[in-house]
Amino acid sequence: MTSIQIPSRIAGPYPRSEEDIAARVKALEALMIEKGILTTEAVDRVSAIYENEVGPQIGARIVAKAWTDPEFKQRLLADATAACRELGAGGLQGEDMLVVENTDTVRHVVVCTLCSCYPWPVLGLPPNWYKYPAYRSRMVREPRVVLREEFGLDVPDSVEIRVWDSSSELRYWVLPQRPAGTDALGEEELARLVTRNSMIGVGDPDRPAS
Amino acid sequence: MTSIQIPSRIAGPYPRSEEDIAARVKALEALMIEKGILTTEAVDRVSAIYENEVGPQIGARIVAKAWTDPEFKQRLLADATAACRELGAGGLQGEDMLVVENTDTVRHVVVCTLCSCYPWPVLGLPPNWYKYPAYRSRMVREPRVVLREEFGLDVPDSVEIRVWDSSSELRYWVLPQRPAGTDALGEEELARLVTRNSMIGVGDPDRPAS
Amino acid sequence: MNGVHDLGGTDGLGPIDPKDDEPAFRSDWEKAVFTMLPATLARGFYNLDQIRFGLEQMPPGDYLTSRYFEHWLYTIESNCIRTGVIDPDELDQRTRHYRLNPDAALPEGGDAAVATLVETVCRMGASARREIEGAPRFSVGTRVRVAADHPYGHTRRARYIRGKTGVIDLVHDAFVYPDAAGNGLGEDPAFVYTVRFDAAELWGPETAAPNSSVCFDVWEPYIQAV
Amino acid sequence: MNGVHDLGGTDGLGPIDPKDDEPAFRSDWEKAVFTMLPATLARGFYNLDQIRFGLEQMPPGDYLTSRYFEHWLYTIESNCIRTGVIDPDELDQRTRHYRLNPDAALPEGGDAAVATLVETVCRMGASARREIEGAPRFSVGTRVRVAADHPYGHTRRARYIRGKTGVIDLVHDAFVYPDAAGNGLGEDPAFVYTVRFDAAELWGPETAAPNSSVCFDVWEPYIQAV
Repeated sequence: MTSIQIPSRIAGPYPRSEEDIAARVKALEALMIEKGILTTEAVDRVSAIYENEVGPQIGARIVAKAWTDPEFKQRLLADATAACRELGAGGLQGEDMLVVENTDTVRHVVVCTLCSCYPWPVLGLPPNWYKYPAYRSRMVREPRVVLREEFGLDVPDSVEIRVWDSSSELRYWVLPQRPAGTDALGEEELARLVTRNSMIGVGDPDRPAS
Repeated sequence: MTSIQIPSRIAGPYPRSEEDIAARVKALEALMIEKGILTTEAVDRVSAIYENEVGPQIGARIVAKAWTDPEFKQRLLADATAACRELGAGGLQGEDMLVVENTDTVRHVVVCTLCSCYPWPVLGLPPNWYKYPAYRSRMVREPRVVLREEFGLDVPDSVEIRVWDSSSELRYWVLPQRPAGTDALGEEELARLVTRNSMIGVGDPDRPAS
Repeated sequence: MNGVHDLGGTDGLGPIDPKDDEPAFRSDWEKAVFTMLPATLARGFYNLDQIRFGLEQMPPGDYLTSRYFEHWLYTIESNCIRTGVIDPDELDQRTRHYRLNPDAALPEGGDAAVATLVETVCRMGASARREIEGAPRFSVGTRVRVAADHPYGHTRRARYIRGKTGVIDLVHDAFVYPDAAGNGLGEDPAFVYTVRFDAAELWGPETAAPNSSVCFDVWEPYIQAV
Repeated sequence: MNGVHDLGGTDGLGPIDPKDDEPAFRSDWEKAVFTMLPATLARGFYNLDQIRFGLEQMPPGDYLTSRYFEHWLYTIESNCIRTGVIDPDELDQRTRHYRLNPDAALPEGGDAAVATLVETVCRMGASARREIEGAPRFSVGTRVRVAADHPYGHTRRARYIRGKTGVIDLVHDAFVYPDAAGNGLGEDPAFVYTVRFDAAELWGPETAAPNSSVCFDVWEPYIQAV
């Protein structure tokens, strides 16, 4: 009485407990170290980059600059990769970026239905919900329901929703609209209003404290 | 535009261990008994039908009759449900049956990609492989590969393969070709050559012992 | 709904590994679950299409990895709860009881008529064939295309035939329409046709098996003449 | 391949339940797995499209229920075994060792250049953009239909856009073609286009969200003008 056997190319059953996985990874790591492919220093340095350095605060800074510098905004929309490089942002999974601009009539939202492509250099590593099946399956099929019920964003039918499925190596992200009542704020204060979700397209920037 | 909510009708995680499942089923059974929907006698009698009485030997008898009685064969191909009733075969999941006949130029094979529909009254309950994802997914997409690699049946490209996906309440099953060298055999001997797989279409009848 | 249950043409599910001589049931619980289906159908708590829709709503990871009668348990349980036949709290409570006392007896007795009714359902069945007014709109040989849209509810329009063109091979009587009955909208019977699709139409000429086709049964509302 | 990874428009996957403030990594093993990707890509054992194809070949039930970095582990491991970088028996043996001795140390030392190389890959990336001869065949505004066939290998043609018609919104440079690179057939770069599909074209007018569309990037061989 076996349940459905699904084959894997990997010898033995696929490990699932935390301890099994940790042992498997450690074994793989050890073999890669012995073969000169990996070092523990590499693991420390790479993970530190995405833990401490690269994250949505980088995208937020770029958005804030675009809100305050019309010429930069023009460059950002024309060639996001080059404009981001001006501010020192770029790298793996952001080699070719495109920024799409929300307006009064169009809202953009980004998904990757086939895997979990995401512009790491400006948004950091994606949150789990972005990577898991529910978001990937539903966002292209029922964007208004997802935005309303899952993200609390009620987009009126008069506003077009354009969903960007990141199926190629182009990495899309969203330039949200500048919130009202922020005329007096400088770039740094504006950047603090820009949320990760607003650059994925599933949220709005925060409003300024009144 | 409503999303389909997976019913979290079932409290807690879905039970998976044999003991958990058995307890769940026993609880459901107990409640149904108390409500007058079920009795243990009903369970015994129904399971006995499909354990001891209804099975592929019924279909085999019908096939053997069709091989030996041209008029019956004609009736079977014209209205399988009525012809099976002549031999006392019929019931749940065989209310409306159709028999498709293998010839030198066409081979038929039956699958149900959407669930596991199967002509119970003539073939019994389906084997596990018929119900599990691999057969259901592959038979419509790569019938020749499946027949050759999984069932050892090498169908030449000159013979058409027609796959019947049981998507409606019509229950299809296959009248295989009578094996060569069986002219001397009577109906009962012939019936012993007819395998379940040959009536699903994934096998040939056995050959007579020489 | 576009569920993982809709397996036609999905890749990656592995070998089939057919076995002979499997028992009809592998445990007592499978017998009980099996019998619950005719028993509850006989009482009209729900219909067979609702049972299928219940199967389709099983969490996809479970659907692909659990055994057949676990699927049945899932849909019988969720349908019984949905229709108020079973109280979920009572079920949980009773489950805990039997989990702690696996050998505790089932309630005794019950009406002898129940076994007779359930046995009769198995032996007689209940056809979904219905008499309707009017004649089938299409005839054998007509080329038809299957609607390509994606309903949320229960449907028997598999994804792999949506938008595809085939030829009507058989014209049947009218049958209960699953897109109505499975969604609690009455029987709304419609004529059924067997449409034959060339493998190349379904999968493209490069990967299609040579000289092969798929016969798929559709209800009249699924198709348009082309 | 038609895998369950191809999730666009699949129903039944449940709520999204977005959380804020998740850590980049939840455990040390996630950090190690994450670093293995740039480390092995830098060495050219396989390419990113082969990594994706490896993800797609994860057993479907596991794919739908395991965590993101388990997917990475699966594809890195299977690609390393496929390309002979790692010996599967050695890996099993070493796994048993660390399972029994979870605190046993990793091998020490190694070339300091490794960390620098891997860090450089992360900071610089490696574009899949390529210079090719010739000009794009299609231009902005052209109506195109996506090929409807079902290849067995790696492809970025999601099932929900196959056979569907849309309008080219953006014309990009040429990029490595995943249907070649992911299947070990070289880079074969081709022009990429963003095609915009009306929601009603994708899902049918009854269930499509009003006033909405999906922008999907296709490589030139995926499309034909209509």
